[in-house]
Amino acid sequence: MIEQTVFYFFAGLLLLAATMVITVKNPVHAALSLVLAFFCSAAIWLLLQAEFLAIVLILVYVGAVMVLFLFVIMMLDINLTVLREGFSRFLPVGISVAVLMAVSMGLVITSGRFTTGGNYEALKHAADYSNTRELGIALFTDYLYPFEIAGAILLLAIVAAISLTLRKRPDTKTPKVEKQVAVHRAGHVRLVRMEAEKE
Amino acid sequence: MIDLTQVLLLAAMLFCISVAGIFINRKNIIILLMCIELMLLSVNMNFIAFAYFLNDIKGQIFVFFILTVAAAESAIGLAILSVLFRNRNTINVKDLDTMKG
Amino acid sequence: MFGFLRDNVWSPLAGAVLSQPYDGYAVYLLDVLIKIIVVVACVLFTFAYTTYAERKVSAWIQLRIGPNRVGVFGFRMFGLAQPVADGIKAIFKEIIIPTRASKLLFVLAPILALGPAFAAWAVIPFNDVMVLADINAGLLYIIAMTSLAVYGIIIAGWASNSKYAFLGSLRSAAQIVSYEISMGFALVCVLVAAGSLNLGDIVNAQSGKYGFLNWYWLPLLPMFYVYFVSGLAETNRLPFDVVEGESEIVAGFHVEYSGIAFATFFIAEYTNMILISILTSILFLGGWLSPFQGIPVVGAPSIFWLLGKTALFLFLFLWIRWTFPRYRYDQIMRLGWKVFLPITIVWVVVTSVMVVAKVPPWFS
Amino acid sequence: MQAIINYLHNLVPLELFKGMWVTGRYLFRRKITVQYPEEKTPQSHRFRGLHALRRYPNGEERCIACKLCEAVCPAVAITIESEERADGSRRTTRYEIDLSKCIYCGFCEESCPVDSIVETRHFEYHGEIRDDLIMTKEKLLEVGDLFEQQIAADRLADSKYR
Repeated sequence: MIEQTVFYFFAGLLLLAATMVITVKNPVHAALSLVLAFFCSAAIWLLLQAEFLAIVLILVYVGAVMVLFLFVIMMLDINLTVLREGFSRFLPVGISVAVLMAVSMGLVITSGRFTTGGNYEALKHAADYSNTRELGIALFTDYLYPFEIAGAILLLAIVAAISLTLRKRPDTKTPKVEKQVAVHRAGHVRLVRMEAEKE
Repeated sequence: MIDLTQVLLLAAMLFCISVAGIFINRKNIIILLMCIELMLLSVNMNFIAFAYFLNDIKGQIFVFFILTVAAAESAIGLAILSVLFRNRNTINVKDLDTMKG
Repeated sequence: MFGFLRDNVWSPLAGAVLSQPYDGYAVYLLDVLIKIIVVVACVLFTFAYTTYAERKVSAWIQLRIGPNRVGVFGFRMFGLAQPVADGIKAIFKEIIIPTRASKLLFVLAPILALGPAFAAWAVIPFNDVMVLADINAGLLYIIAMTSLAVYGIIIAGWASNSKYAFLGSLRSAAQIVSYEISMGFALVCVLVAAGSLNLGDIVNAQSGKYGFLNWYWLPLLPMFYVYFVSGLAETNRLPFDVVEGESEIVAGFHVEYSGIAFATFFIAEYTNMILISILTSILFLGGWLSPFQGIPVVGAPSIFWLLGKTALFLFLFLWIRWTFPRYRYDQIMRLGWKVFLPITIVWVVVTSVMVVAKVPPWFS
Repeated sequence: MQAIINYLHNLVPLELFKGMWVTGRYLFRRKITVQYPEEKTPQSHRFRGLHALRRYPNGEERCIACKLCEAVCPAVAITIESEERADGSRRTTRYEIDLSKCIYCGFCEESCPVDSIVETRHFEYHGEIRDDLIMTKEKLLEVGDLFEQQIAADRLADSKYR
């Protein structure tokens, strides 16, 4: 009963947040609604006993990706009125496509093929069950190569993102901190002994 | 008790909302990127639901990889976006038709 | 959902209140609620007296005396009632909302700063049994919660509709995300060494007959340093406080805040400070373990050891603040990306080698 | 090779520890704060505080309305109006110092030919409205009467340096 309530609460909030993402005027508000959506999904994932992925969703998406989104949105000086043009024109099309898809998907899902067979209690894990450990074991045995490929993709993404946005500006002067720190007296100061001269 | 059908319906609705979002926010690339994130989220929701109800950890492994790729995708997407804005001073899809014949 | 939590829960408080067997969600929730209130009250009390300590330490370093006036009924008591007076003042001041500010987000931002700071305390163990939620992915949860702290600052800066606040929030977004990475890698070293994400297990993995030589600060010395300095950067404390930068951008993200909203940011900052201190002592200094193994009374593990170590790091926070000048922004980025990140990645490999080779006394 | 040594040298925060050692020592030094209302720092007899108008020992006010102080005042804080008195001497009818303008430079004191306007050592005064901070002739004379002994003693002590 409690699980049911919690699930419906977060599901409703998730759908509300998703709707806000696509309808609010300001991209910053849209990004924050998306954050709320991620939170709600993380809560639902916790209900489905995927602790590790729920926390990783918060860590990676809310903690890093959405901060990046916000950073970019705030940094770019966007003309909002131009971007809002055509909102009402495309609204009926969008809604009708979405409703169509929802109805067809709903028909497929509720057709009775996707049920768990009612053996719900058997799904509960023991108290010492560690989702992280299970995931790690599967990841580093059966899925080692995909894991390595995922690492390579991330590296590629880092390199690509940096090489895309890096711009060399020859007119700016930046101090070379390493050289400043490495300065020693011996290389720069020479004590000279000079005899006093008379005019 | 939550049922598999409920979670699948939730994910389907989420997916439809994000599709509608792509339709009605055709001009704004940032919102488009966010809609793609929402789509991936709904797909992940399905995988997690199946992993739980079929008692198979492999579904979660898939989510792990989807998260990785999606993070990479959004990083590169935002990088392209900021380069675009720097060069063209706009993020309106309508203005990005340089290659039109 | 609550099943795996309920079985791992520490419950004498609810037992004392209810004096009946432990069943049903209502009793369980009441029990958790009481514990949350106790932990939050303790953290808030520590926050209050950390502000007092900050003013005292800064005064002593500058040859002054510091707050020594506010007392109770004419007894000055070294100004110990100062935090109470400050709190009353903050509560009764007006909250000024700037024109054309985003009202909802402006009010929401301090709460968003405070929330994660307190949420992270859920998995902090105070000794073997005293922990709110003894979850297996504790360390992961901590990383996730500390990564959320940036939202309060970003939203505050953006919602204020003020250019100084906005500059502060942009700086903070870049700075916190950068240091997040080296902080995460430092924690990866710890979890590789301990073989667990549970904070209690991490502490227990550090016990041994050599006392403080068994703790992880020795094999993970560079990580210990990196973690603490990244903690300084994460909490926007000096020398990394470009986010506030009084001399450049007035007060950064909280220029426009006043009254209790401003105080809320302060509570969040100090709570994060206390959190980083207690985490450093748990992860690298053996938490509640005693540094003297084998000696009768002082050798026993106790919560007082943990509190003592935390107080030590808190003092270090203050000491560092009143010693060093502010870093320049590009230097902060250089330190994070070009110095800390390589060290941490190298040390992950070193730690793994040490674990595989079973280097005594830590990994045997 | 040198680069590697420098890099490793950077990693050891020796300078930071030196800095913290300095502040750490200051932490335990004797504090030099003066607890103000109970303790006060010694004052010079040239201290420039609240203004006062003095009188001669027979009770006659010293000021002859020469307006030198008004002229010399860099902050234009002094306003003087004068008339001839019944006995033919020139005296002020209005002598005001606006304390919110005054910068306490002491030029009025220096310029006064009859040692009438002086600055006392008194500095703990306040006003609750702005008018409180405009010192009228009556108030100034009152202050002068109050501190006459100290003012005279200070002038005497300072006389050998003038």
